[in-house]
Amino acid sequence: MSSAPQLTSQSATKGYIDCDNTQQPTSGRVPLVLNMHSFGEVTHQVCRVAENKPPFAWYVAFVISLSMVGFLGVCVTYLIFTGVGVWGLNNPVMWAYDITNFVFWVGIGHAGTLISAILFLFRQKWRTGINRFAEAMTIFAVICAGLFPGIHVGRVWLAYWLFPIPNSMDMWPQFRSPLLWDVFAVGTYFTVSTVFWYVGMIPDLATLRDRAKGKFQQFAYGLAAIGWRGSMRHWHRYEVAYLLLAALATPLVLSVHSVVSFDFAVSQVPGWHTTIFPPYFVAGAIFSGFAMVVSLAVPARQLFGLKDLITLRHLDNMNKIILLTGCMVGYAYSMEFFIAWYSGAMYEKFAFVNRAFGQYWWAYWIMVSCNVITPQLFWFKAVRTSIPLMFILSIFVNVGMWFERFVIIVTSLANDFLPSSWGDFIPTWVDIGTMVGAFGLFGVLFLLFCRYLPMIAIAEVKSVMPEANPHAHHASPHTDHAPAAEGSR
Amino acid sequence: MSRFLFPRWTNALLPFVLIAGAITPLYAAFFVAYGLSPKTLDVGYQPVQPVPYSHARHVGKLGLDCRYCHTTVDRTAFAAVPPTQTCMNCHTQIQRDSPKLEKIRQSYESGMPMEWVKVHKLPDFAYFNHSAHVNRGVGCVECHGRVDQMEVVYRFAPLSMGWCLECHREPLDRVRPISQITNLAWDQKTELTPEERDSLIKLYHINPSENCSTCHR
Amino acid sequence: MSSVKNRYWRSVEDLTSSSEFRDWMHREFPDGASEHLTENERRNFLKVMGASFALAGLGLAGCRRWPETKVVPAASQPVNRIPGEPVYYSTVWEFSGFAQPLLAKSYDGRPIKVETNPSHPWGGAGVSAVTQTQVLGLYDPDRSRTVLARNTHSSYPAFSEFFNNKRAALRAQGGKGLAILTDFRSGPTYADMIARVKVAFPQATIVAWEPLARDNAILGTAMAFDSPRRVLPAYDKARVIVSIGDDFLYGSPDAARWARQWSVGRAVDSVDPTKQQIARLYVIENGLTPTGMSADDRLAVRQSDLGIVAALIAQGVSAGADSPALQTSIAAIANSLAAQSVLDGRGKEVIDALIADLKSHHGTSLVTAGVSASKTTHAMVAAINHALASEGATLTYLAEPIEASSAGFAALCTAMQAGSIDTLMILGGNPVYTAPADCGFANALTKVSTVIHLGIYADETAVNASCSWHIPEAHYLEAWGDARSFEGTLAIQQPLILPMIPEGQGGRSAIELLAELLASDPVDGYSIVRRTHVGLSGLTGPLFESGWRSWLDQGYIPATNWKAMPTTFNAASVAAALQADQAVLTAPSSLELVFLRDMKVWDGCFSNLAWMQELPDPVTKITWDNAALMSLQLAQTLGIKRGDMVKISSEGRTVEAAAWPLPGYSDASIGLSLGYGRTGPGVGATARDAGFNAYTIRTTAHPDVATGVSMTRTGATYAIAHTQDHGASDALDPKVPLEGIQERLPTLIREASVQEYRKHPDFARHVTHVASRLSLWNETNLDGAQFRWAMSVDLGKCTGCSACVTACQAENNIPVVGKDQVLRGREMHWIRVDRYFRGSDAAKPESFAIQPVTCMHCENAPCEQVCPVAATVHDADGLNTMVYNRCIGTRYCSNNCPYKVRRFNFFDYQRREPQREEGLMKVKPEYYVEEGPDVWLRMQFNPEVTVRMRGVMEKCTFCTQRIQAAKIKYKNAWAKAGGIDTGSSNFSIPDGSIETACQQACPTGAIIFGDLNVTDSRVAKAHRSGRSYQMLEELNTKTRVQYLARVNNPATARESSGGAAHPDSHGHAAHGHAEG
Amino acid sequence: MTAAPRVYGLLAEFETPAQIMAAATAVNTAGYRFWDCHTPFAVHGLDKAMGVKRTILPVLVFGAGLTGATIGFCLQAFTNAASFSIWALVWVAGYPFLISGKPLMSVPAWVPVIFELTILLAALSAAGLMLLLNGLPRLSHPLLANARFRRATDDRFYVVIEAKDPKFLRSKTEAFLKSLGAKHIEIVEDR
Repeated sequence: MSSAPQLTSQSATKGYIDCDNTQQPTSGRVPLVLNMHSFGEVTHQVCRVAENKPPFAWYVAFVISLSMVGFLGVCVTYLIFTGVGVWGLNNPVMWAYDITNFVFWVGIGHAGTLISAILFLFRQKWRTGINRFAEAMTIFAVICAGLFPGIHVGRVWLAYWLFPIPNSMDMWPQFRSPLLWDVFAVGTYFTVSTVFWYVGMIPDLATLRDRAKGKFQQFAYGLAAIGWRGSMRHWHRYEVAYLLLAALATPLVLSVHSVVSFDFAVSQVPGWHTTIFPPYFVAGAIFSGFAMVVSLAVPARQLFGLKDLITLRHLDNMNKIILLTGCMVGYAYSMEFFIAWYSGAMYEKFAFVNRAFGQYWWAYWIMVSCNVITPQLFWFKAVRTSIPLMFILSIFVNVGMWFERFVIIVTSLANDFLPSSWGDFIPTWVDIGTMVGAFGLFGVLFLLFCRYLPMIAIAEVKSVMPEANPHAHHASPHTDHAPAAEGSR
Repeated sequence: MSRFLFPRWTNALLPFVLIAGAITPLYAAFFVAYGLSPKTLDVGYQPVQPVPYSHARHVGKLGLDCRYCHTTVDRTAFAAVPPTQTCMNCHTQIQRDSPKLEKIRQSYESGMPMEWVKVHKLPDFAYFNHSAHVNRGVGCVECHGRVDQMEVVYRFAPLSMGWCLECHREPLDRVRPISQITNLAWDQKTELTPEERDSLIKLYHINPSENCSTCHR
Repeated sequence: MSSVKNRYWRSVEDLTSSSEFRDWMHREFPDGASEHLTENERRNFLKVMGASFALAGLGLAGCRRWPETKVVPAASQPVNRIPGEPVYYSTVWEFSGFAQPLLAKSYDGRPIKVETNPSHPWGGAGVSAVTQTQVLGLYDPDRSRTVLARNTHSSYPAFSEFFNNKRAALRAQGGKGLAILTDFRSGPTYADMIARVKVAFPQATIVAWEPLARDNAILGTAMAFDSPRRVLPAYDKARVIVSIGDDFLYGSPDAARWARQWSVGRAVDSVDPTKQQIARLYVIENGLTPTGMSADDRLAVRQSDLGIVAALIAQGVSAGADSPALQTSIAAIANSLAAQSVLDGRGKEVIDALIADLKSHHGTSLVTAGVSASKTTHAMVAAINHALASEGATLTYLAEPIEASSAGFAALCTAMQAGSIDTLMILGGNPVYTAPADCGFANALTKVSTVIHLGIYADETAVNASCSWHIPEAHYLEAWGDARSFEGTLAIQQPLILPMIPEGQGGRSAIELLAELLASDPVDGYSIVRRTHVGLSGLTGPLFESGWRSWLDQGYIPATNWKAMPTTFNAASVAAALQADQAVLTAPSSLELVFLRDMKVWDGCFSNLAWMQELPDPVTKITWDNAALMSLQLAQTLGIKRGDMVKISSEGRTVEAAAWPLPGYSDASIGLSLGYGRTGPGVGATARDAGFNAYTIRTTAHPDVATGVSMTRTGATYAIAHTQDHGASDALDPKVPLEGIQERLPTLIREASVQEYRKHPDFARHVTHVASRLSLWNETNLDGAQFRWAMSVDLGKCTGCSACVTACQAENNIPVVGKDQVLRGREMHWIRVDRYFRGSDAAKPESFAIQPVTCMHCENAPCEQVCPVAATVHDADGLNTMVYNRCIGTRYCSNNCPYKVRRFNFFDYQRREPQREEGLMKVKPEYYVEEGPDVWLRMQFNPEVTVRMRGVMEKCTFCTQRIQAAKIKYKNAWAKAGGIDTGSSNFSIPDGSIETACQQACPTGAIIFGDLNVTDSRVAKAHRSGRSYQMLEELNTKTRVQYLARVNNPATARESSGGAAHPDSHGHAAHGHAEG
Repeated sequence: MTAAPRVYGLLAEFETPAQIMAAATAVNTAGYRFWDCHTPFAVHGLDKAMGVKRTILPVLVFGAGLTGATIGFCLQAFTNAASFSIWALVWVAGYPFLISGKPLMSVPAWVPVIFELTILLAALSAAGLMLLLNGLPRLSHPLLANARFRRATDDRFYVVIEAKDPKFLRSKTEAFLKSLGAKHIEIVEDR
């Protein structure tokens, strides 16, 4: 451990005080794995989560989440059997919680692929500690997101008309519609994210397979690992494919929320019809996505004893990104106002003034305080490295980002062109139930993931450990033989 | 303790599993495209009618014109199903005691209408107008087939939207002079040259619409 | 060939007379009509009913391999019937004694819609909303369907038996103790029957009474002349119209007719611009009415002060110049202390201008008083009109056939209380609910041993414990009769369908019941009516038959209108009356309660008609309730907010109602409409609990306005479902939404004074800045189309009466959603009438704006682009089509519609009954399995229009079914005539032969529909007008619906004059032209 | 070819990345062709040391992306702008909708779908072709039956020389591997 900085001696798995590895050491590399000295320990640390009985808290969380899913089932069944009127929607507010939740979850679904793909391309090694479950979070969030456009349509049973399937009516989707772009963008995003996630997980599934004790586990993990043997010839293509996937996922991740923002930007509703939306939405998505990662990572590392792998440095880095994207979002908010004023367009101007001072002023100011004001605390390192504070702030950001979507959708629709048709939106219990239920669905999926799948990219973490360097000038203390292998380059 | 190991034959099985996986979406599309099509489901529907009225005999052998019974076909949207009265125009003279006509006679005497089983049914949201077609050179046979050869009437055409559009997009092969509208045996493809058919299209100003509002209101 | 000119409705007379027709009708309703209809049979009813394919419109259920369906042709085809083709019949509906000439449209035996009868001298002026709605009344599932004996089911034979005995007893006493209480009926057949009753029962008491009568007008004219007169105004001839509390554009049975007349004088483009101005309308009223909103100058004063205003005007125009007595008594009122405080500065200015106008328009001015204005006001108005030489020029006096009725009714009540009435026949009406509170009618009823009630509904009167018999009444579309319109023209009321009520359960008309009373032959309405007309016409045999045929064909009997009745103005009588009433007229100001006439439910008799309940009030935009209307200032003083329950007390009686502050109200006046607040047994599901019952506080002495009332908050609140004014409350800064509205109003609704208009005839085109229309692409999609359908809406003619809304509802199978859904903002009307108040002071709006809004059929429709499944696309003729069966319900189109005219089926509204209560869980389990609301209601459906299921968007289609019908009709005719060989390369549709439902119903002709490709079509001309503009033109939606800007003719200056305030500053160079 | 047909190959275990690197270089230099390294993670540079040629995967993925773009364009052009028929499971024709006054060929509006299909096909082919080229999935493999080999996904590094290699001679190869410093060597049976 040549480069370990001023570490405390406490083991993160036992104590509550985190090792501070956030300082850039004057020499050497930043340790991204603490208190572990061998590959085997990393393997064990991650796999034991899946192999042992989960902590009690897991069961509590699971039961709560499951009952929320049950309620979601009730709400959705009621919705589908009765009609979307069970939501508080009306003319003019034809979209409200449904699309708010959709955009919210799509936004959450951005951090995973972003961490995986963009940080991978930028060679940010700290991604390895968090990418796996950030990706999982992405997929589950996209599932939650996909639920809403699916159930929000008036005739769910005909939603397959959104796909260009040859049919006896000779009818096709209408490809000028941003909603159809959504179908393709979110569908592609979900598919590619899942593929990316799964491809990344294959070696780790093989690890689980090889460690599995029970026959069923051996079968199940064996099936999932599709016979991965760690062959270097496979690794070669694997790495190329992974790089390609990262390179493809990067524009994809930027495109998805751009396309989601087109749902609004392409329309002519004042407050929606804005060219700033694509970058603004992407920044917001990253913002909320990272906040969600923090919200999940903080309890997860605590619960499953992964503090040595998800270290304060990881969290600190994420908080910095939250701060950065929070500022971008704040810039976007002010820019919207400026452009609305500068445009001189009556309806546009009104839409924004009305957001801040009209009937939904409270939603607007919740949004501003949660998304712009409170994240400013992350300028302070003490806040960035304080587990409770960052947890609270990340929850704030999630709340704020939900309200951002609510503000954009509902305030714009409620007061658009003709004052005669102004309206307001009052949610019903089904609205709230569906929203809460989606969180439950997310929770169930995430808890199952934590329980049964490798939460941390074992192989990748190993590859960023100092021991993984075949050209290192030090010998591993665990090897009695140190061939001075010369690198080819 | 022995481990679970996949047997060797699973390796041979896998390609098939993968191919099946790849085909599934294609199959689903095929299922929607063909399996759910009226072409598959509805063509050939041949319900039993309360009275064994034979179009083959009345139209094919006796040469009744379609419009003798379906009187409103060239005037209104609906080709009216004839009232019992129409049957009795002849059957008070002919086959007065045929047991097959018992129900007709009952209806005539009681005034209670006959309940025929519908063969050609469009969904309620599709508004087809017979008069607009028969006055513009689209013969009965195009949609109803050779009714003059049907002992019991069956569904000849799918009557699906795609099928309607086929003709609306390419009417050339389906027009005929109005004089031959009800002549089911007359085939415009053998009787007329494409040029002649084209001139018919001009004559009737046939400009079949693909507008939604043409059929859906 | 215009459809309205061409009489293609036919008489059914020849059919009805034949036994064949009778037989056919019975076959049409197998085991119905003559027997009973059980619940299950009713479900099958329609199936069998639909001879041929009549129900093509029902349900969107589309699945393959249909369940087996039956085709049921009629056993023998009736003459003139083509299955699936509508037939029109002329008929009339009598509304409070005034015949409304109609053409009823029948589909396979089901009347589904009424239009005005354009060939009738009193027709051709659209159809008001309430008249349209009577069709729904025919199929009202809450209609009384059985004879009730003491509120238990009985049968008509049982009643006949009882009646036979009763008749004998009554005859023996010469009719002593018999009283007949009827509503107003104008027909000679009815008069004839009453005359026969008087002969047979000489001592019988016969009272014609309705709660909403015109007593004041009758008594007032009786003062001014020697006998009561009916004032027949000619608004079209007047250049200056002064309405003293007269809501003539909306608030009377014949409002459509008056509105049409008024609109003639407002036709700004058809008068010579160099000489004439449009007619000027002054309105002085206590509340706010469509007439007030259409006024050029309007004043709000208390209803009780209208007499003072009339006196001021009378004084100003020197009424009674030749009668010092009259002058003195007028002056006494006009100069009284009370008169000093009636008018504020602006009020004086308006009255002065008004007087000056009247003075300079002798013979071309018209002053009218509202039905609720006091009789002395009516007398003064007669004096004013006399002074202005209006008679014969702008108004005609006719004989008044209806007597003032409230005294008669009070006397009847007294007689009942005294026990001198033994048998009471109530023919129509619901006096238990509508009688003045001081009459104690329900109590009086207990003193009558036999009460026979004939009514459409088993209402409060029918189920009253004292009511011996209730007979279901035949609907006007079910029964023969005759009636006179306002000016006297006589028309036959021709039924289109046999009574829905089985014969053994009643289904009788009033004349039939009177015939039963007389036990005379004949007893069927058809024969009775014919007998009358044989007598009236003096014709017999074939001559009569041909006359009868033509009367039915054209829908009226020619030359039966009343002739003008010359008058002698009796100044002395007026002077005496004024003197007598001076104290009342000049009573010190106090809080008053005005009993408003609601044109949706009238006296309450239409309150079970769901279309009416759901129709937003033209002024308040309230649905499903009434409310205590008051000025903002009054509400503020008393600490009352919108929706607060208030208790209004007068003379010891109270009513609780929800408060609704309304801009434009006069400050010491509360308005509460009658006809609501029906609760308890005998009230249909739709009417039940709707609003607040003002009858509880209405007395014989004060039927129109109660003064000296008090109002307090009860502390409770009430949710009122209204369709406008959402989304501006709860703002952090209330000024933001309010100023936002005021800022955009001038661009949405453009208007100018007539002077400005003459100076800048194209002012409407230069209100908004429209960026250069350089498109990113070639907008050639719609080039080369044979038709370019378009609509023009003249804001200068629209009164906001909402007839279009109901007509559209009837034509297009638009569901009623219920109060709960309206509260949630989910009303389904395809056309709505927007109402705005303009001005900086919310309490005292300077002017009002009314704007009907429906789908604009934008050429660059924003909705189309965002639909992912192409459920809304354009057709070549420029219609923005909405394909319900393709719609999956993403609702994106509605979000992207700047005009918010799309309506979404949040629930299966056609299957779900309208619900009053809030609460989403109120979905009954049956909802999931049952076919829907009562099959009766579904019989009203227009089979030409798809009935939409839940989850799909819908909107105005420009009545595409009518366009298609016309296209097919004209193209068939052209093709049959030889196609291209006819010499014309293609068929054409004459301008005016397609009318949309809203256009057809519009009383003032504000809506014009047609083809822009025809350069001289009315719509093309309208679009070329300088007044024509597109709403939200700056969005480059290229709307096919354009508005004609309103041109006002105010006498007094307003603070701002709206959109065209500064036409000069809008140079052509800086702004793109609206139309290239 | 003296090896028994039931022998799959020889398994040599190493403990560190550096050791396997050296071993791989040596095996490659020795001219073996059917051999492989198995590591718990991708050891940087090991593929080079083994003499693995650069995969053609990127080229294939590029092709797939282009296909996706083409499909995206043609799909939209056909369904929304064309009215001729093609056979796609059944005979279908496009439907030239009149939308918002826009031209039938609204290419700018098609960009998102073209883009998404490009990414979708490229990504799916990247993953799918990678697995295909790797001969995966392959659930049954002699090495997976080897108990010792299970640490290949944990913390050990293996060189496996297959029996079918022409240079494979059990004793000689075993000795060779031993000389490379293998901690453990054993025969892998081909079950």
